[in-house]
Amino acid sequence: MELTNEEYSRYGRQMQVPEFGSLNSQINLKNSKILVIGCGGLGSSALLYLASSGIGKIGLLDHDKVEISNLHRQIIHDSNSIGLYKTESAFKRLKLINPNLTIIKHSIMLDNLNSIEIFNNYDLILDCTDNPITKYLISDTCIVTNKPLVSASSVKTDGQLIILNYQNGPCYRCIHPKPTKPENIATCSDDGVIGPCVGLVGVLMSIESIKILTNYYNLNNNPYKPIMLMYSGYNDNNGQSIKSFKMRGKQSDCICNKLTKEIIKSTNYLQFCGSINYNILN
Amino acid sequence: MELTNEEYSRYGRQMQVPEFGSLNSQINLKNSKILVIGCGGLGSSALLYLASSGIGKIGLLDHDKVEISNLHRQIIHDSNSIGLYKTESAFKRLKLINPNLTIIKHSIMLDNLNSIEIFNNYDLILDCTDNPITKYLISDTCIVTNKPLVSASSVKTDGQLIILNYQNGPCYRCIHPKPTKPENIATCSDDGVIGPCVGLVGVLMSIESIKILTNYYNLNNNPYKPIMLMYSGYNDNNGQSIKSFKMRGKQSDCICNKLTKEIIKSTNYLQFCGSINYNILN
Amino acid sequence: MVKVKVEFLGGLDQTFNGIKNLKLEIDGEEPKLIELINKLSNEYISNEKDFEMFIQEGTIRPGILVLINDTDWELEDKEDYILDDGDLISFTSTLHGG
Amino acid sequence: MVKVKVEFLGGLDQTFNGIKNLKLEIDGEEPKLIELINKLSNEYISNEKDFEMFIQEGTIRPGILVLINDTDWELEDKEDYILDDGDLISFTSTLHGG
Ligand SMILES: [Zn+2]
Ligand SMILES: [Zn+2]
Repeated sequence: MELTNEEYSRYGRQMQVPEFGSLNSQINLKNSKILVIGCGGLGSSALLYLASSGIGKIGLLDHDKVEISNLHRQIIHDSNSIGLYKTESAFKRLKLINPNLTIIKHSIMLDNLNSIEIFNNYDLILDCTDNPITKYLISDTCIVTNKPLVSASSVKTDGQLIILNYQNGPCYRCIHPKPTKPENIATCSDDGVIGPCVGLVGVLMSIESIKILTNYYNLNNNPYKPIMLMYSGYNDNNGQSIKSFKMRGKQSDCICNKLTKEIIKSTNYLQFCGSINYNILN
Repeated sequence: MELTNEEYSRYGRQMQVPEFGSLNSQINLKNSKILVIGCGGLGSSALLYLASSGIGKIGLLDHDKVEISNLHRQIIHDSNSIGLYKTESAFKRLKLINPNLTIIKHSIMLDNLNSIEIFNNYDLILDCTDNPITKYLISDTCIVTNKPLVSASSVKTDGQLIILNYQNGPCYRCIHPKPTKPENIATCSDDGVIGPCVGLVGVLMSIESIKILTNYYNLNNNPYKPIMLMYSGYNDNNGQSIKSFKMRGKQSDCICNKLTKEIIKSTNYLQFCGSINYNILN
Repeated sequence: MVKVKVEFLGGLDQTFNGIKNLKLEIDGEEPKLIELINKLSNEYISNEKDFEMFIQEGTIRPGILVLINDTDWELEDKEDYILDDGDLISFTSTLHGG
Repeated sequence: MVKVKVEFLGGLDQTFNGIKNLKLEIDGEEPKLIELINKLSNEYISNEKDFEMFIQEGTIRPGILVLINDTDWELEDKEDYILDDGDLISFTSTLHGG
């Protein structure tokens, strides 16, 4: 595969950056197919930058429609998007941002019966969802379909990011063998969130995704090691911070070592995580 | 001033965050007038989040037009923007994002003869420009018009942010009494930049701007102290980082202590910074 | 006696009266991390219902990650880690918003 | 002899053959920061034209900020700061892109 002249002009400035990896990396992006689950606060900024960067194909998965209370943080949508499916609204914006991009809309709720078939069409998954039920399902599905996963969350002024199921690293269950009880969970709807704080975490996701797709982390000179990025947006008078925590690797006693498609299809994820009925993929 | 019902719905999620400061802070944003100088890589993400957050009035200053090589990082623009003034393109997007917002376009080059009059109309200035000539001029003008300044830069994978002329803190000259020689400067056009890396620094700017406008930094319980945020996007296998450096305060021997409008108007900033002719505000 | 620093991240400061950073002294020659955890839950949680946000079934509740000098405690000895002067022990809630 | 850590930020690693982090030993009882700077410019810059990117008119060139344990050296004694074991000395270029 080669680049067109238009693509050379469009992506020239990033191909100049030594860490990016020049033409080869740009072609890798063009050949890449990524699935972004959740077109909300994290998904908005992640999608805008990933679409601009020259990724070939992006799948958008969200079953929700745009509401006015989303707009302070979900900058891919606008006032005309209210009432539209988030996938439809994001599709329109991304097509204008980059006409070279192929976009697939999945305007459905992800569940344990449809997840495997969907994931099979992509190379990398971004978990931009806001509840543990979906986070366990996404991680499990990445295990059986063998896809790396960039997973993040953000509430109030803080955020977290971790790369999962990558270069023999941990899965979500390796890190969180037991789910948090529903009553111990803070969410954006209950606890609020500062728009650019969740947006910043989405940008972090886009950068880690670009690194994975361009083989920045590679066994030869920069092997991936499991880390969690912890972002704090309101650090009193110290501004903002991102810390990097060294995390456990894949756990030998984790369910991920023996997961199968059949197990996923017969698991009741709602029951596993507890009984409060979340508004999934908000 | 009060909020409309539409505004309560739109901004409710951020008003819930304790650090934000509830209704009072939202009204402070509504009453605020900010000037964003440079509608490029930093300006794009800063503007999208500031417009969404409910700021009352935003001035856009840029004399450049959108080129295709901008689009990998300047996500406020899109393929239909090519050839338009960046101010015009940003205006269209921001109006759709938030119809409550008043936007003023300054499609001109900032210089030492027009800067004071423009700055007088705003409460806070964001320096999203890419060259030292403009950075000195903006800082000087903030001194004589008494405006706080959020100043940032980004090249390749890294970025820096500093709040200047705020609560008796330093100005740009206090930190950089001597300009960097033109031949020692790296720029986005020469050295390239990863789109989401410069975008992340723009998001940092929007968050620090919201903190200033909502009085998060205040003498009573969280006084501002001079810091510089240093962002690194490609930290080998440690992911990404933001560090906070403790910086010098206002310097007693700095020109800012005796700066006047007349001095600004008679200063040759181009000569002061050296002779290479930059493409200002790119 | 050993002096350590403690930080609460990801909103967990709310369980500890809004305290984000703490310097603590733990008695004994080679105190273990469990002693710090006990001290925190006994002396720094004022609201009884907040206790469940930190401790469940006799250990740190699911969803809280513990880091010893920026390293996951699973890579150290977890509760049995022997505290050293100057150690930074971080507790962070797992976030779920998106 | 004092052992210090050095980091180059903001692209300044390019002046030092791509080295971002360095551990160095400086001889003497109470060596000053200027001795570290001299050692860096004499021993770690291989390209003569890179020298100007670090030193100009006998001191750190305009546009480079020096930080001692994350604090601006203007708040310490600048070149005369006395190095201590474990100090982190950061040098960062000022960036200008937007
Ligand atoms: Zn696992
Ligand atoms: Zn000054």
